[in-house]
Amino acid sequence: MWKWLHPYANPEVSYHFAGRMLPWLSALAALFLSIGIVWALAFAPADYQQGDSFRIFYLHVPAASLSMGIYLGMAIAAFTSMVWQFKLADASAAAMAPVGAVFTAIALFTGAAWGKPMWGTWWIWDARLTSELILLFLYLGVIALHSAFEDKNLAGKAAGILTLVGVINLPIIKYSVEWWNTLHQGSTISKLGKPSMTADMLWPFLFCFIGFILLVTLVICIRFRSEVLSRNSIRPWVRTLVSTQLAATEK
Amino acid sequence: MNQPKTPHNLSYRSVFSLVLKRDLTIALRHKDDIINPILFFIIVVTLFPLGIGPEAQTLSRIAPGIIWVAALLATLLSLDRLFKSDHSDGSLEQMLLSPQPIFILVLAKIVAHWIITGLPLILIAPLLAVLLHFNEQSYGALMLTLLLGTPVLSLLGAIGVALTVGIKKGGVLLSLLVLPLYIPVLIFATSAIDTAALGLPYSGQLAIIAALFFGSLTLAPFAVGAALKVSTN
Amino acid sequence: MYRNKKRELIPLSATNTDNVNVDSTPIESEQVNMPPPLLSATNLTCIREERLLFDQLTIAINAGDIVQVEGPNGSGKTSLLRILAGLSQPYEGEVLFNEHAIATCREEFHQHLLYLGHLPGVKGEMSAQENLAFNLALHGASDKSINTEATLAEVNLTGFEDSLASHLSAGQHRRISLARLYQSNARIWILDEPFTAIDKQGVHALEQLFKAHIAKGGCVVLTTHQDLLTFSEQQVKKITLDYTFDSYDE
Amino acid sequence: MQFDSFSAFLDMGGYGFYVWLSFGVSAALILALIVSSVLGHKKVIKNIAIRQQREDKLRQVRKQRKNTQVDLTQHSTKEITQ
Repeated sequence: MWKWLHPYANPEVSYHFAGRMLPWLSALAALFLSIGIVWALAFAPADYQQGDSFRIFYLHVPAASLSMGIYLGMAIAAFTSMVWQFKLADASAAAMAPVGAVFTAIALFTGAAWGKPMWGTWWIWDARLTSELILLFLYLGVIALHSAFEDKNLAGKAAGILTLVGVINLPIIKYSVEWWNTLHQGSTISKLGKPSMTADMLWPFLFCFIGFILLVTLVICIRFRSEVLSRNSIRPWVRTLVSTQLAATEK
Repeated sequence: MNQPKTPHNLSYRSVFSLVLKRDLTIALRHKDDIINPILFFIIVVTLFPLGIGPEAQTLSRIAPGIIWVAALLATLLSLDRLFKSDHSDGSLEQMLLSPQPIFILVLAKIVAHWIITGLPLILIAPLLAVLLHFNEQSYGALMLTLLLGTPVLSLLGAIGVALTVGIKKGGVLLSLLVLPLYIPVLIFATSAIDTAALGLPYSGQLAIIAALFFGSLTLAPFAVGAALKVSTN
Repeated sequence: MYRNKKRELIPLSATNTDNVNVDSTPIESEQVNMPPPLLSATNLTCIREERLLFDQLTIAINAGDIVQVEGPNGSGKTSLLRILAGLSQPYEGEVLFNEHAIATCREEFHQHLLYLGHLPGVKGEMSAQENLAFNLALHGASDKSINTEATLAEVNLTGFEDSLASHLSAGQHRRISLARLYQSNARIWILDEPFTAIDKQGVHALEQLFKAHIAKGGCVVLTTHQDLLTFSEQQVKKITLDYTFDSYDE
Repeated sequence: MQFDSFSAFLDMGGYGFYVWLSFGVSAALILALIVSSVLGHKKVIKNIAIRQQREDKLRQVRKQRKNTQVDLTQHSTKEITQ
């Protein structure tokens, strides 16, 4: 079952594989994001209710879904590393955490900036914003735990346990926050929802979304490479790689 | 020893009571550990009226939140003791090396923690509720939510301590790891109390807290065991 | 995932070959038809804080062996003992008890294991007697059959049975934990610096205890800064660890 | 193009501040993430190189000692590495 994965289970192979992906990913991410963002800002129609403030949607929604998606990815990596003792999975989970945290922060900030003209206040205890905030805490916990351990292998294991506990809790937290929100807010405030999307809104949205996914993959690849190097620093391939790279930069 | 006596194997129940008894004995001889979190709980609760104002109506409106948040913080404060001293004097590794299942050992320690901190909180909470002009209809809900909710706090908190016990400056980190996990308990417990104040049935919220309790009771000991293995590594 | 792959140590460059160094002397079984080793380890590799402590270490410890782990500070002696006891996981390789991986038979292995680390595992809030009784009970001894008072007398703690451990000295704490050796049914003793803070007579008594233990078919693995005095050179098997600066390849 | 002029584009129908703030802050955060990731990679490589040099030095010192026939007792090894 895992046979096809086997060559990539080798740190050296996957390091170089991720390295080869970098130019492609950066080119595609730049392409999709520039098309998507220009389209979203200048060409997409304004929402009939929210006017041009709706353009924040093209940032907020991809960031919010990616923040959840990356956490899920981290949990899958943690699970893989725990069950199959697959060490590279730890490296990829460690690479994902800061990226996820940044996108959660973006989702929070754009949510607040979108809320200000809509609700007249920067912060409102809206269900989605609140769960994003809690998700940010979960990310920060994972990152802090990673940096608290000196041994990267132990750090990976500990953060993996925390991620799994977090991923079990996440739906419960989300559900409880939503429930709490309906209980306390009533219907006076319109939530940040998806207004009816027309086709000319959908296309720029898709471009932005795919662009962000490519961007996230790119940054994760960069960080994954650093994680692999530092976890394998005593291996000959890393040593030769480091000395050739340094020689190249010195010239 | 050529034919080694097979060591007398303890039943789960006797292992459980052995560890429970030990932890309770230690706590009783080191009374600060029991008294400090309770004092903290009382002081935090008394600070609120001073900060907000003594109006009975405002206080009784926010009383459930105050008591529950103070209970969360008091539990958090006491969590460190769960594994810290055992880790620093080596008895934790002796427990992990014993031929007993880890989840029983862990569960016994968590139950001991709850008896030492959770139970006194429950006993003292109604008195503090009086200070906050608690709605008379919601005392029952307060007691029930605390009774079901504080074990969840001990169980989830144990995961956090187990992860941070090997780290030198684990205190602040612990709150970052544990507090987000406490949110659902806080939400459902305070809402149950609020609902009770309106004279409405709150069995729905109680059922959810009970579900959280059973969920964490079955899963937390395993997570704690795994985390302790990492921490003692 | 790499578990069954054959690995080799590739030194960084040819100039280093004379320094390649985990100087491990695998312990050979003396007779041809020996029973399987009581405790063995295959291809152990330990990496701590991105430093290679030892690598490809293969050890077999038989009933009746006393093994001393030697090496300078920081060379991984404690790490090796902790890995053998199952407290730490090696980066690669595995530890076998009666030819079964210890992870697969944890409870059975722990019934036959007595590990004493740097820390005595003694609670200051309990008396010497309570500490000993708890430790014995936890490790599977039945309460009634054991006279804790007599056991404490063996380690010269008569008169201190009821004193809280917090009032006792570090050496006395160590004695409380060592007292378990006198009541142990475990065949494998793994002791990290057991003689620390123990006086001459105590050391002598412990060595006699080790002799009795190995004569009964047990084994002892220990680290110590002083040599074992009453054992001859041939009796004590040695594992020597040294610093290594080598790279490691999977 | 949804806007008549560049100033209308900047104004975003009165929501300019919020829209540009969101896009600006997001761009800054993402840029910071990319820069820190790339710098982090370089730092990892540099750290490994530094360690390698240190270890090479230690190895040389050791070799010299061996060549000059100084016994590598436990004590002297300790000195070298510390």
